[in-house]
Amino acid sequence: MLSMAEAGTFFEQLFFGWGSERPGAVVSVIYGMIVVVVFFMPFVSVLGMICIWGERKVAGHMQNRPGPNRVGPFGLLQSLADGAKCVMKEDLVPELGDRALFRLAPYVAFAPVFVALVAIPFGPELTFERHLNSGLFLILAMLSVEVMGVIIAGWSSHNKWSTFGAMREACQMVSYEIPLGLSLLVGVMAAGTLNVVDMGLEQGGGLHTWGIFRSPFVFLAFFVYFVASLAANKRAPFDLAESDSELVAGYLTEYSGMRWAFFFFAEYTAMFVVGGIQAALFLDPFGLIGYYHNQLSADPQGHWVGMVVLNVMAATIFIGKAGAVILVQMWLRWTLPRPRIDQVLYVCVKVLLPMGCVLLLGEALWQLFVPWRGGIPWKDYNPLSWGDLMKGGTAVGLGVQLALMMVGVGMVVAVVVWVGRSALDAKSVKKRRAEPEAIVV
Amino acid sequence: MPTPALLLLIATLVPLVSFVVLVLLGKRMGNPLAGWVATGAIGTSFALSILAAISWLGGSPEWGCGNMPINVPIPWVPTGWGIGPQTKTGYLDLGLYVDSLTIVMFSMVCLVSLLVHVFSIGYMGEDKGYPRFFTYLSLFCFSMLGLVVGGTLMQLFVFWELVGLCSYLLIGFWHEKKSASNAAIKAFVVNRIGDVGFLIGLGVLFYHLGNVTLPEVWAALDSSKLIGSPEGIRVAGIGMFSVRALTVMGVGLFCGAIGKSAQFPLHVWLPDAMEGPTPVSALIHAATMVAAGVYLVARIFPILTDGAKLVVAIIGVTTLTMAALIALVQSDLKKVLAYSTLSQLGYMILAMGIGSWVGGMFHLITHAFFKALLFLGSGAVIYAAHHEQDMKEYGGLWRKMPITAIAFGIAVLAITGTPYFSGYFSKDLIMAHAGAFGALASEEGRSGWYWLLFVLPVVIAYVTAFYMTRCWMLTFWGKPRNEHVFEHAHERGIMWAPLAVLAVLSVVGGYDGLLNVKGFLNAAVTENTKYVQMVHPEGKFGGYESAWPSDEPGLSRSGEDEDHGATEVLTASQAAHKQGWHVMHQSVRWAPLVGIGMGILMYMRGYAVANVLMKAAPVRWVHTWLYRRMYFDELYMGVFVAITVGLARLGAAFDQYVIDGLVNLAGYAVRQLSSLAGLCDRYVVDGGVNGVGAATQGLGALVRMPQTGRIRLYVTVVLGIVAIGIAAVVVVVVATVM
Amino acid sequence: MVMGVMEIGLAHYLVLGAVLLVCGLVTILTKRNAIGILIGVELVLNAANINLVAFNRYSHGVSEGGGVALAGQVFAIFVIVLAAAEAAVALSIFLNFYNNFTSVDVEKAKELRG
Amino acid sequence: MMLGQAGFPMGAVLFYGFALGAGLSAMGVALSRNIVRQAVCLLFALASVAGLYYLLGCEFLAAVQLVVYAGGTLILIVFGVMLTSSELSAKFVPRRGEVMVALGIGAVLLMGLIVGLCAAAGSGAFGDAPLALDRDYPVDRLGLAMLGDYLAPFEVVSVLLLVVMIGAAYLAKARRKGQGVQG
Repeated sequence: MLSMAEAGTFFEQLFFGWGSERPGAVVSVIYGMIVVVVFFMPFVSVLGMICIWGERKVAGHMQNRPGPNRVGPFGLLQSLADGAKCVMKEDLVPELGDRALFRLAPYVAFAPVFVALVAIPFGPELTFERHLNSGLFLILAMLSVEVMGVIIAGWSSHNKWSTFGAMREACQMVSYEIPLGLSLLVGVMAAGTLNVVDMGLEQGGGLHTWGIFRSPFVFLAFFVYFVASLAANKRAPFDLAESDSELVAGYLTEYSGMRWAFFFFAEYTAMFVVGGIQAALFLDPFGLIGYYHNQLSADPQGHWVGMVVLNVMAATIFIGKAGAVILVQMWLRWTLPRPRIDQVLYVCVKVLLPMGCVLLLGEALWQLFVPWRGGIPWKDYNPLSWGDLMKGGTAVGLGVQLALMMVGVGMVVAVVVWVGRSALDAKSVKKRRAEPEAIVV
Repeated sequence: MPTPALLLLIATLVPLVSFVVLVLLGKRMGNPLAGWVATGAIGTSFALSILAAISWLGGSPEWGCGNMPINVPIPWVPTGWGIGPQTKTGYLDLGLYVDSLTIVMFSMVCLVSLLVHVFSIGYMGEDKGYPRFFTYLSLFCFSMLGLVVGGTLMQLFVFWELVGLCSYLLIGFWHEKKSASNAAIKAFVVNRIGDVGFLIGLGVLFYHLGNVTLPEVWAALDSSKLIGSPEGIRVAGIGMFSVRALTVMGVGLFCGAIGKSAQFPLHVWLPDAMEGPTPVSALIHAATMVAAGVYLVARIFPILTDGAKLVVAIIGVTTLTMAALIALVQSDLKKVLAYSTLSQLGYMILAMGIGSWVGGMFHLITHAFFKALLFLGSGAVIYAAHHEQDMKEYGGLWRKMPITAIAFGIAVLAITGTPYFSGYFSKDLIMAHAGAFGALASEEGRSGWYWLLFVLPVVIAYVTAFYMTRCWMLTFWGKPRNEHVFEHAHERGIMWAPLAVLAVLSVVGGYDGLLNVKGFLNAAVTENTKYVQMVHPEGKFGGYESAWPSDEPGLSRSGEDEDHGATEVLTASQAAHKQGWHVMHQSVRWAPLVGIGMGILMYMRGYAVANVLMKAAPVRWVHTWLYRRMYFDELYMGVFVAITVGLARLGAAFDQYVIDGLVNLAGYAVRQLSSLAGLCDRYVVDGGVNGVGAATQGLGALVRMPQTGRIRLYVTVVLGIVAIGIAAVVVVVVATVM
Repeated sequence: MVMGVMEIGLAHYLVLGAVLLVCGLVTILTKRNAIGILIGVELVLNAANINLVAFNRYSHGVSEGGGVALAGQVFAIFVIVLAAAEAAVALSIFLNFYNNFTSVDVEKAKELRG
Repeated sequence: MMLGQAGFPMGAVLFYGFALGAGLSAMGVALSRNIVRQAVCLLFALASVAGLYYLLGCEFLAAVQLVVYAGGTLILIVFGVMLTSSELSAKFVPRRGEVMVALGIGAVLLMGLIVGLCAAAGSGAFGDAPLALDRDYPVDRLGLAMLGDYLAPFEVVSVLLLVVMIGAAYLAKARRKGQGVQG
């Protein structure tokens, strides 16, 4: 009954059931539109709103102020209010600029990112195209097209700040594509597939089977990718295209209203997309869901309700992990100062690029010589049995996985402890300010 | 790789590491440190070799004799060609081969090297080439150890050449001395002559067999298969291997041993090699490298034909006789020792030739100990005597250097075969087997001359005792003949400590119960036989069958064997064996006593008695003949060198008159021809070229007109033509279709 | 031949390729801006690529290993890569040209006139 | 791909959509006088062609087209435009005669090609095989082909890329030297 491999996407099945007859064309088109309208549009809007709210909240807390807190509970509806304001704002178009291109630019910037969502794996079935065998690469392609919108925007504004911003963006984007792609290749090489869903399903099994812990090279590639993705997304500290202290607002200078908002939707969606890639490739997007999913798929008695539940759970885990990455991106934005453009390019060409090359080579050799141990402890193998552990000569691979896992967990714990301590500290400082101790002379 | 082989491999590589380190940093390390680095390296090797021996002895006991040999061939040069009858594997291999013999040799080399290193730290202390010396020593240790663990003849050859190189470098260590650099060159060249023979033998072997791994070679060319098949050996998959080819091959390989072990025709380099520093003489030219020739013969023993063995034996007996006689009269301390070394090597080679495999190798080991001791002792003396080597300047040194004198004396006792010293066991074994060989020849009705192979060694045993005693007496006994030397003489701890160790070894080296060298060697025979039998079960392996048993008949330790012997009827060879031991006991028993006694009597008062004897003319003549080393150098100089130089002069003359004349003639002819061609060029060719140039210019002016330099015009024209062409084609096609 | 309007066959792709080719050629012929010409060249290359891929996909070729033949796609990738290389070199040449003539008008580049 | 299997020729609709996009964009490239608009038109043409690749089942190629062409080459071109136009909106107007000749050549070529194609299609030279649809796109086989059958061209291309990189860097450096303080 649940022959998922034969059937189409989850959405199709959701609409048309699991029967063998295929829907007609008109229905198909309508269905596609409905999926986009019902699922992706709201998703993107909500995502953008939550991200904007989150960013402002993060910024506020990092600067020791509350952030948005008036509109709605915790200021949650602040984004909605902002949106309303944007819609109502006058839509200005510069007189001397290329008016047609000026109008076109936000859509050019937004559309590719939106298309990239097609391949994002929300769940084992919960993705628009399950069988996209070069899905990861397609996402990358879409992200690389996005920059064209920024360039058009900058040029058509007929404004020197905008043009500078666009040039910087072009420069930065073209350069950072390379380490981005290289570091992704390292992860892909470890996963052995470009299919985003497959690579997610393969990672399930425990903390040590996460993609990032597969080998030291993937572990480093994770960070290379993170830095490169920040730059490719023109996120701080690499936000030179819109650096407000130098270029007013860069390519955004002449924009206002809804067009301006579109750029922001594009940016936050792109953040989600790169975060999603990171989660899918490195951070085990589905947790243990993959294991149960495989069991349910193989079980002839399995019920589709179980599949729906699993997919929803997977989506929750995935969005949570991508959200964590986004949170780190925000955190960095409000922490690090902005480098000069030559420093940015130096980091790309002389640091990240060689690192990427070395990691690629290292991972290739690692793949050749060190067997990988996947699977779930106590299910696929008994971790307490030495013979079982050593089966297939995986001791080295497993040992490295575990060691890297400890390093990773240690880092996260350290950060959490550090942040927690600072938070407590801040509270005590606040308290001290509120009730100053008596000065004893 | 099994543990012993791995340990030995590491032990081999340690000196190489030390060599590299010393090459790079030796000069910076300076005087004491460089030596200690090299010593540490060889000490590590020694420790590893002991570990290897322990792990070897602790191996599986099911073979009775200890272990299975470890054979680790390493494919090196693929030579899968089609020439030759057939190639078996098509690889020229390197590799390791570890059996009991390897273990013993390896430990011995490591131990002697270690002691020589320690000694050298003292001996070379004031030399400015100190780091370089230890660099070479490390390289030598690596090479020698590599040779000992070598599992294929190819590896043996490679390291063979390496030790030759080290020998060259170390003989010429004081290259600013003309005699030293001459000696180095001489050693190198003479060795090359032998090595050519080795290479020829190796070539014959590889050509026929396509394999150089020791067990494979043994199995394929097992000499026992020759018995009853006079035309040769049939090797599976290869065809007939004729007796002549086998003998040529065996003698060729033996030529290498002749060169390296300085046997009779090529012995001239070894005495000259004494120009090198004395520790080098002890290590290379007494204990290890020169013994490598014997080692090689031991390794190829199973494939030597009777003819080849006879050659070996004759070379050996010639050398031992000749060298001992020359040693009688030399006055340079190191020269005496060098000729004594030659003589002892002759014993070993003779042993190999007459089938005393165990005896030869046994003597190699014991000889290494006492000869290293003798050389180190002489080194101590020379060091004490301001690098004075002539015994005429010594005398009475025992008062100044008692430890050295005692150690040297022990070594003398050992080499003379005094009972219960190490040389006694090994030398007697060889001579017993020589007697057995003679007896066997008599029984088989062959010529009585075979007995010479027994008689000469026995006589030389007496001579040996005499000249070694002479050496000791002249050096240590009597009155000091040079007060200056005597005053200066002293001893140093770092130099007599190795002597002491070696002295102990010289005493105990021969006992079965202590080092059990003989046991190891017997085990080597058994286990190699069993190993080849296991790898090639198709035929019975009898490569070592022509070797005599090492134990005296009737003295067998196991009572069961004795019972068997009692009831059994003796075969011809058993009877010969028994007789050999018998005649040996009869003849050699008094050699140490007689020789030493005569030596003491004669040299009690220094040169006094000798000088009296020299007054008789025949004695003087013989003395001069022997003192000039039987005029071998002059002979070689007069024959080979003169021929070479003459040929070279002839070539030069031919070059000067014939070749140069032709060249000059050709030059003249070319000049005349070219002046003719010049005329032709000026009028015919130039005219044509100028005409073409003018024509080209005119054409160019015409062609440059449409070339506007505008790229778009070009593209337009090209595309226009294409468009017109396509339009034409379409029109034609449509027209024909319609 | 069964090739209706609604059934896409090889010829459709080839016609599209022809259209792109001609557009590229016209671009090359009419533009005086060197970069414009470069853009035209890219169009021409794309037209070629469409043909390569379409032939590859419609020819149902089977490679030696038994899988689907990939020659067309592989060479399309090569074309794309070479186009990138060509663009890089061309642009650096244009920059030099611009440096010498302060313009990228190809009409000014006629120093090679014979 | 999914939709191509439906009863209704969804593939055809998409094909016409993409083809129309590509064709119109190409015409825009040919007819536009503004170099930046040309570049934008080229972007749409490239994206449409990528869509066509996707329709043809070559999703990897589509991604390559977008990454390398749209994301790399095109940005390089725009970069060149911005570096070389002393006045951003400068236009080099071609002569009317040239335009006419070009359009004439283009029309003849187009007609010739289309007539030839129609003739070839009419004679069944292309066969009537439908599109071969693989569900699982063979990225792995593509990679193996690149490093297997086509290793030699692959290596040659990589060497060429290296040469181009060095050459472009050299040329760009020469420019800076010539320009001196002016830039």
